[in-house]
Amino acid sequence: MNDWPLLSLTTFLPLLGALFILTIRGETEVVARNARNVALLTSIATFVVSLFILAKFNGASPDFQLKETALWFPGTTIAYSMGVDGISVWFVLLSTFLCPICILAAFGSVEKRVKEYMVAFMILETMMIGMFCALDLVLFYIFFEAVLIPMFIIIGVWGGARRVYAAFKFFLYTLLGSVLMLVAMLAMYFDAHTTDIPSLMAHSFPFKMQLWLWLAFFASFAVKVPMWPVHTWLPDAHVEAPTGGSVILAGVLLKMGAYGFIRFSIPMLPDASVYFTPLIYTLSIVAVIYTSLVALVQEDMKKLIAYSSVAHMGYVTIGIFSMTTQGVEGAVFQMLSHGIVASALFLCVGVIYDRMHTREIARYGGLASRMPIYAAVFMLFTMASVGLPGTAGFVGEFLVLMGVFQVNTWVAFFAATGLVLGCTYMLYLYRRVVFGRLTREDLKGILDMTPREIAVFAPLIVMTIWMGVAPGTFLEPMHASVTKLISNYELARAAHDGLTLAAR
Amino acid sequence: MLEIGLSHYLAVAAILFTLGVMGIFLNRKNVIIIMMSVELMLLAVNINFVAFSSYLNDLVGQVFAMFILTVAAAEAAIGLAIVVVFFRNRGTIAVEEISQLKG
Amino acid sequence: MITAAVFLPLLGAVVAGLFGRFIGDRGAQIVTCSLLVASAVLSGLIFQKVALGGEAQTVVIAEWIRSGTMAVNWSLKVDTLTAVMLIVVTWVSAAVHVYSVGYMSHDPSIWRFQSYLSLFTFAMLMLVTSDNLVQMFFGWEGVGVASYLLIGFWYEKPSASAAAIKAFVVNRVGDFGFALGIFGVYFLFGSVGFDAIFAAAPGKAAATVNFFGVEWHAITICCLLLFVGAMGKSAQLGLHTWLPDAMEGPTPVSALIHAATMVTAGVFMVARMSPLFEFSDTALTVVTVVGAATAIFAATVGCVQNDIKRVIAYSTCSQLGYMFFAIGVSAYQAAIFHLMTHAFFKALLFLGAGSVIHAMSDEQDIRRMGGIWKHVKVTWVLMWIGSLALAGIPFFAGYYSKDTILEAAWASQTIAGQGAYWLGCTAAFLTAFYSWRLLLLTFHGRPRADEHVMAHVHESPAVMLIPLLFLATGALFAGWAGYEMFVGHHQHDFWRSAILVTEAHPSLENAHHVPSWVALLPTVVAVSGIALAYLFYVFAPGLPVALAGAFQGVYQFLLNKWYFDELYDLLFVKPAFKLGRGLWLGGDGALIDGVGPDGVAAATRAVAQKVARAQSGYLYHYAYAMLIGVAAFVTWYIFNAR
Amino acid sequence: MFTALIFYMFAAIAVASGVMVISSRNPVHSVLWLILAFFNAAGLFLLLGAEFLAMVLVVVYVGAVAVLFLFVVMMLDINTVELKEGFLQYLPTGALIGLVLLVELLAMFGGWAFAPDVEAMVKAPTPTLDQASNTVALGKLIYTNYVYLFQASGLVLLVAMIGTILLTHRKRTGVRKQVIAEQVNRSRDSVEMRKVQSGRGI
Amino acid sequence: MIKTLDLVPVLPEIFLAVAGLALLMLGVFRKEDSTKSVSVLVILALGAAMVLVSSLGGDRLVAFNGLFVADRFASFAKGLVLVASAIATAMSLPYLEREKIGRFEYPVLVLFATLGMMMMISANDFIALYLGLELQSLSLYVLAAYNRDNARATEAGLKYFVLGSLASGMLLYGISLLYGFAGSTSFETLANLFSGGHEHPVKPNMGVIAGLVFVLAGLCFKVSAVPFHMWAPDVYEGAPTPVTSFFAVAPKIAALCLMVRVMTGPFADLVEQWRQVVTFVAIGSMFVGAFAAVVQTNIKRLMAYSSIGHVGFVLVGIAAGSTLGIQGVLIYLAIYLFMNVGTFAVILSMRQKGRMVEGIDDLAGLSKTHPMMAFVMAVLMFSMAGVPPLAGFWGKFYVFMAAVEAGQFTLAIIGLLSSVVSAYYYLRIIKVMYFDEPVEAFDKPVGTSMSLVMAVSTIVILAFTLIPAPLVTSAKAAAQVLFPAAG
Repeated sequence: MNDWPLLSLTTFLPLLGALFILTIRGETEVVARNARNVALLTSIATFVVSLFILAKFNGASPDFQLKETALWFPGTTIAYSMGVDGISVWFVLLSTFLCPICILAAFGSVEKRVKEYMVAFMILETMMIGMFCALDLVLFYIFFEAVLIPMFIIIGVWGGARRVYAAFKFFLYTLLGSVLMLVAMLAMYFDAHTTDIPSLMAHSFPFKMQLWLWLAFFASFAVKVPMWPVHTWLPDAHVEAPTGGSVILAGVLLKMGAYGFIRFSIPMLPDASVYFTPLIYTLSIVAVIYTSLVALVQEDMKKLIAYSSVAHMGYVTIGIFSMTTQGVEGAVFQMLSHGIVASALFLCVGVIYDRMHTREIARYGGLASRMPIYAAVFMLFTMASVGLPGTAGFVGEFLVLMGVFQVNTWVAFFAATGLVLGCTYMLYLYRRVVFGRLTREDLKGILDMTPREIAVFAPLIVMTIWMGVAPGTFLEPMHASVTKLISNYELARAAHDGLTLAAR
Repeated sequence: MLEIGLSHYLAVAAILFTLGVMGIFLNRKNVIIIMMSVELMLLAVNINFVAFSSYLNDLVGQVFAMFILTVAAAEAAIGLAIVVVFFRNRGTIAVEEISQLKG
Repeated sequence: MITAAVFLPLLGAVVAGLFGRFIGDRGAQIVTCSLLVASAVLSGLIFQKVALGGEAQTVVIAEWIRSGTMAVNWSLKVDTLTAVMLIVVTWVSAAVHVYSVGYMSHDPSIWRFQSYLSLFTFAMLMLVTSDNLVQMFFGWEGVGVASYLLIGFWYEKPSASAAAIKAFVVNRVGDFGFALGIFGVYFLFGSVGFDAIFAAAPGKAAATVNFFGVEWHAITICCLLLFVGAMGKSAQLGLHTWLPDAMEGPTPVSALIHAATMVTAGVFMVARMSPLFEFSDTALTVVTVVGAATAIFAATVGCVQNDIKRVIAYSTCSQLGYMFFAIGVSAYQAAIFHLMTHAFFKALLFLGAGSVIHAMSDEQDIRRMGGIWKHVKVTWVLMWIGSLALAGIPFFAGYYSKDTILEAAWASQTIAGQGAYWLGCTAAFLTAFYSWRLLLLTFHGRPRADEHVMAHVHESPAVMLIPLLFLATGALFAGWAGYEMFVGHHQHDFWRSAILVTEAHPSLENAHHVPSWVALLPTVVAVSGIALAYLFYVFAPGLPVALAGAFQGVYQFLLNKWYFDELYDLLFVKPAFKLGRGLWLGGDGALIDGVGPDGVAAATRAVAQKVARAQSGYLYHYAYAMLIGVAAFVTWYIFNAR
Repeated sequence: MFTALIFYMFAAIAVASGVMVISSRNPVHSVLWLILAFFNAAGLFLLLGAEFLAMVLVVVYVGAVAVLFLFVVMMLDINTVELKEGFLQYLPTGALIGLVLLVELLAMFGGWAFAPDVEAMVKAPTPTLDQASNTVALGKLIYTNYVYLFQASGLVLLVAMIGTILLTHRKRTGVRKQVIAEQVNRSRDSVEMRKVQSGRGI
Repeated sequence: MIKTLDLVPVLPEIFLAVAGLALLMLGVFRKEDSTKSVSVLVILALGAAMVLVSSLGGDRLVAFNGLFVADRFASFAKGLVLVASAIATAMSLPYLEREKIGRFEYPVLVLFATLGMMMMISANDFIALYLGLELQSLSLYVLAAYNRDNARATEAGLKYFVLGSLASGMLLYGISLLYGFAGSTSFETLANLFSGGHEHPVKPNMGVIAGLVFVLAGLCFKVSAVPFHMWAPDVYEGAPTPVTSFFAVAPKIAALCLMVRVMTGPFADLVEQWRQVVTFVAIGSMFVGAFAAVVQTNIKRLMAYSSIGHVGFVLVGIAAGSTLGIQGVLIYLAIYLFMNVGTFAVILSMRQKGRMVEGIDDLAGLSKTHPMMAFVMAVLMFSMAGVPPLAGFWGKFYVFMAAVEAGQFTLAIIGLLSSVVSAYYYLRIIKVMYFDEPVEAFDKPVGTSMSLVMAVSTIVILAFTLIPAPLVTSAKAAAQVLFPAAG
């Protein structure tokens, strides 16, 4: 597999699966079964192929690797250009890892229009992977936006009661953010005369322009992350989406914004990033505290977890903009771990939602006695979510805080309050759902997890513990890239400072 | 004032043109009067063209005016045909009644 | 060997936890108990080799986190301090494991319980064997979780799960400080490994640093932050509220976690960080003050509690205060010594209380006990031993350690140390008083339980009594056996480099040369405390009631634990919920959504309707619009002609 | 002097008729005013030396288009309606805007300037009268340089024809049409003679 | 004076005119109803004209004494118009037959309208422009009122006619002013006048500017740009659906291309002047297109507002006034063409129990009853909303790229924000199709021509992102001929 276009293969394999599913005809039942199986197999195959990416990836090198380039739009520099570095490779893997799980999770919960669901999901997977691989500004934007289409459909068709509202909110909110980014990208193109991401990283933009560009990118990424106060689409989208949709939303889509910050804002607009760091810090801290408090009073399980996602992503943005090795690596790691843990939590909600068809916390209680395995699994992920050392959640959070403490102690202080608040709402949720006496009649017959569900959770459990105990596996390959990111950033900063000094 | 120049003709044309335009939106009674207003506008244009043609010593203006006349005639025919079919359908050509389609 | 000692409990936890339903309750008990006993034996060997043999060593297992210049390993560092802790943890834990076999015999999910216990032990061992702050944090949080799980073990009881959450959250508040402390240490020393920190500490003795916008003495701020963590875990005044509630857990849990091991983690941590604390007099003073305050506070509250376990819990709290002010006066050795003796006798007391509760059909209120000593003689005797040790009656374990602490406090010759001495003595008086109040009300006097319960009062089975006996041995002899090594003349050979005490803080040295009244006073007050208890509850039972009536305010104040819970509820819990609801409905709902998406959507709709209404269907409107357009453009150019 | 007088007469009448066209209450009157306006415009054309166009205006416009208007107005038999309030309601603003536009136009016509050396731009200079009459000159242009447009205008007229027929032509049942071929081909025996008694029908 | 060679560039037009006349005769003299055969022949004729257009090559050819010009730009635009007309004719036929209103004049009128459009596109003189425009417009007036027994159709025709005449009048008035200034109506002469082609560029006086404004107003009416757009919704709704589908594409493309030619030809050097108007009109169009559509319930009316919005986006490209801008315009138009015919193919298939329906709500649950049709519609709607990777995005991308290149950030941002608002109503259609429960299924079968159009347009929309080069390069080549100086 030496000169295979591995990245393209990974990206478009799911699309191929989608096309294949489209050709399935016959009885509804048969179609559903075949569609499920094809989707599962395709996504697993994609995951396997993506493992080859990892195998071929040289973690010691900070460069973009496995590059593929092809002419695309003649007359412009827009090219089909793919490649991964130590940061993006993990997001590719995260995407390919979560997709089979989501599909497997959908086996029991998606009953109607299975074929369409699987097609939408496969398309979604392609778009996500492509976005993380893209090395061209426009190509990135294409994938970045295209994700909206399948997600809109998934929320809208298979979602809950207020699915239409949620789908529209999700779509328009994020679209609004990203159109401004498009303008910024075009402006960058005319300033740098290239859309190649590595070249853009080497280009230095005038300071005034950086400020505007930064704000435009911020408009897009902040919505995606989501940062306070543009986070309100998230609870709605999460709550209404079907389980698989929530998982992907939390697991991958939220990472797109933060990934954007790492890929664009910081390396390309370093001076503006410095300029706006206080803004990011403030919003992130507000996010951590505000959304944690809001999560505390939620009555809907998914909403609670959704709000917790906002808080967790607050750490990510803080870490990224701390611009310390620990901060950035922690942020990336936090994204990965949040991808696993929040996904798992949504799946946990999905398990009981599939049984009881309600997400209202008050409708549950005392599940531990009927569903011990479920209780244990849920407990593990609750703990991971609150950042228990030894689980995935800890490493990222800890590194982020450590990183930011080096540059701003107050930020670290306020962000660390999330440690307390986070465990409060999560444990409060756990207590209300799992603990207590099982009194409700309709819960008395509830069954514990099926083997399929256990199979869904098993890889997540393994990953959660693996990431917590041996995070080196994941941190090691990103060292070089992060170091390069930071040193380039420092260089650009030094150049800028030199200029301003000279100007004086 | 007594020396008639280009501006005089242009002024007449401008007045007629304005009359035509105003005739279109001030009229509520009869759509045919609107069409007559259009004819007034075209007349104004023609005066413009002919006046320019004359003062420029260039025949193209007159050629243009002639084609305008031709087209205006064709337009009038079509317009009146449409008015007739409208009248057949609705039994009126009052401008205020031509408002089924809106929003 | 070290690795085995640490990881055997984990193995037990995993086996019992994952396969509990296959190997059954009995299987889980056998696995966990035997593995823990093995671990305990290994710990003994390690103690002998490391503490007595002087072979401190560090075993690196694997890399954990490496990011930039921060590198953290999974590693086991064993020096004397650790070895002592190993002994305490594994031995008490082994005892509790075995005890639980009997105590929990009627519980439906025994394997789960055993698994949790082993898990806790593992986390605790990771904590004490850590060679860096992060791994310590791992153990720190790990024991927190295990404690959470065990407190909430009877999850069907709302009070239990509430207590579990409370324990976890309050601990998290401490961890918040601990984490910041770690960051500060890293900021200061560029490392989180103990060896590196300790090596660099003297060089940074005078360094200052700007944290939170204030210029601090660097080491002080780090120490204070770390100490916040210790306060949380060790239930010091302010962050103590979780400990009494934690008694909702099964009694073996209280014995293991909330008396012998976990709560002492804070003490251990500060002792571990002695090379840092030694450079900050301010931090030490704070530790002293907090410790002393806790000691007296908890003792006062303990006097009026009626739940047998809560009394002991407050006693624990108070004893932890002793340990801290010992540390505050740089008598780390004494603190650890007390930690060890306390582990034995407090575990003994708890397990004994458990035995009583077991005997009384799960009754915990001492007002409904009494007169059962005849039925549970062994337990009664053992409780006496425990109480004697606790009260610091000479030749029992507590006597050695507690007296040393008080002497050291007096010998520190600081105001805080002196104050701590006097408070400590008062607390010792109260300790003796409430211990005997408990003993007398529980075992002596006239039975106050109903006959039905009384009929069932029985001695515990052997599987419960053997661990009790084992602990009682400790309570009897640990002080005597350890005195020389821990705080006596051999202490330097014993501790070696595990604990650093600078020349500036010779309190422990001086403790051996205090005036004799200083050394005697604790014993005297203890005895008088016992006497007062006899007076109140044997000779004049009406007196306490009268007193409580006379000083109703004070009584209520104490009974309600100084209103800490109410205060926190008012200050934090209720506002948090209120604020959360406000932010959700008002902030997210009305403000952000109302002005943002929903507002924009509504505005769009309104505009759309206006625009659509402009499309009136009337020809003249359309023509009008065109005319206006043209006129406007022409006018625009006339007035903007260039 | 005389030319000026003539100009003012034509211009005044044309403008006045224009006003009457849009303000007359009776559409038939409007058409008649329109015809008057055309006549006077033709007079202006003559003043400008565009005799062919003047003629066309009278013949084609007055003769054909205006009469067509008249036909339709009469055919549709529209009642004359009182001016509705809407007229007055819109009159002020409408008139104001119209006036603004007019003033702007007049202002720029006040000193109309040709482009510099505009003579060089002229493509078809008007021949002097001794070379060719206006009609001849126009004809020469239309059939040579502007034949493309000539053909195109033919197509426009064709489309107008198709359109008008398409829209208004109806095959009516019950309408007797003259079919000449039928009449011519009628055979003798198609006619039958009958004696009809007076006072009674067939 | 006329050489034979001169006719070569006009061959497609001559062919179409002759074919039109021939077909007219065919229709008249055939006894039975000849709608179908004439339609097919018209499509063939349009196809043949297409072949002729493409065989002309790309060189700039001038005919008829400079009145007519054929170049790459014209070929590109004509290609689009011919495709649009052919598809529109093909889509009309089943409708006309079903509704029993088929008359052979219909395809012939379409043909003549197309001819008019081609003349507009190739116009190199204002007189030629006017005649082409009128040939087109008169045909369209008739087509709008084609269903003469329908009150709404005739109302549509009447409105279109009256306002169209008004617009023509304005256009002519503007032309007369320009003529009065320059003494010529030729594009080249005017261009020379305003550029350095003369000794020194002429500074335009107010008369010229007023003329420019009036011409722009006339053209804006034809492309239905705000504030000259108000006829469009009424006409789109009232006219018979196939006519609407024709209106939405061919005349619009032709008029926009005409506008491009006028703005970059005679007025190339007045860009600073006309850009202000075009920018305003573009913003207005995008705004109205985005907002007014939000509350519509009739899908044809919605499409009218949608097309107003699209015109706004195209105008953004024109306002840039650069090669890139015009390239963007052409790419946009090509994509717009396929998006619209595809959508109208769906709209034309909206029949319940043999009756046409036009409500957006009638699409409810389409994804269940007609999954493929719903899919097509969804793709088209996402594309119209400008969501990548669908082709519609690229149209917007190019015009906004041009705007940014020209430094018009405000315009770009306003445009993109309005595209977000417009995304709302496109999504609403998808929502109705996918999220709502079906009320009543549409009749089957859909018909081969409709299916074909849907399939082709969907494939084009989907495939553009994969293979953009052919369209992009040819659009660039076409745009470049308008800027000879830029090379």
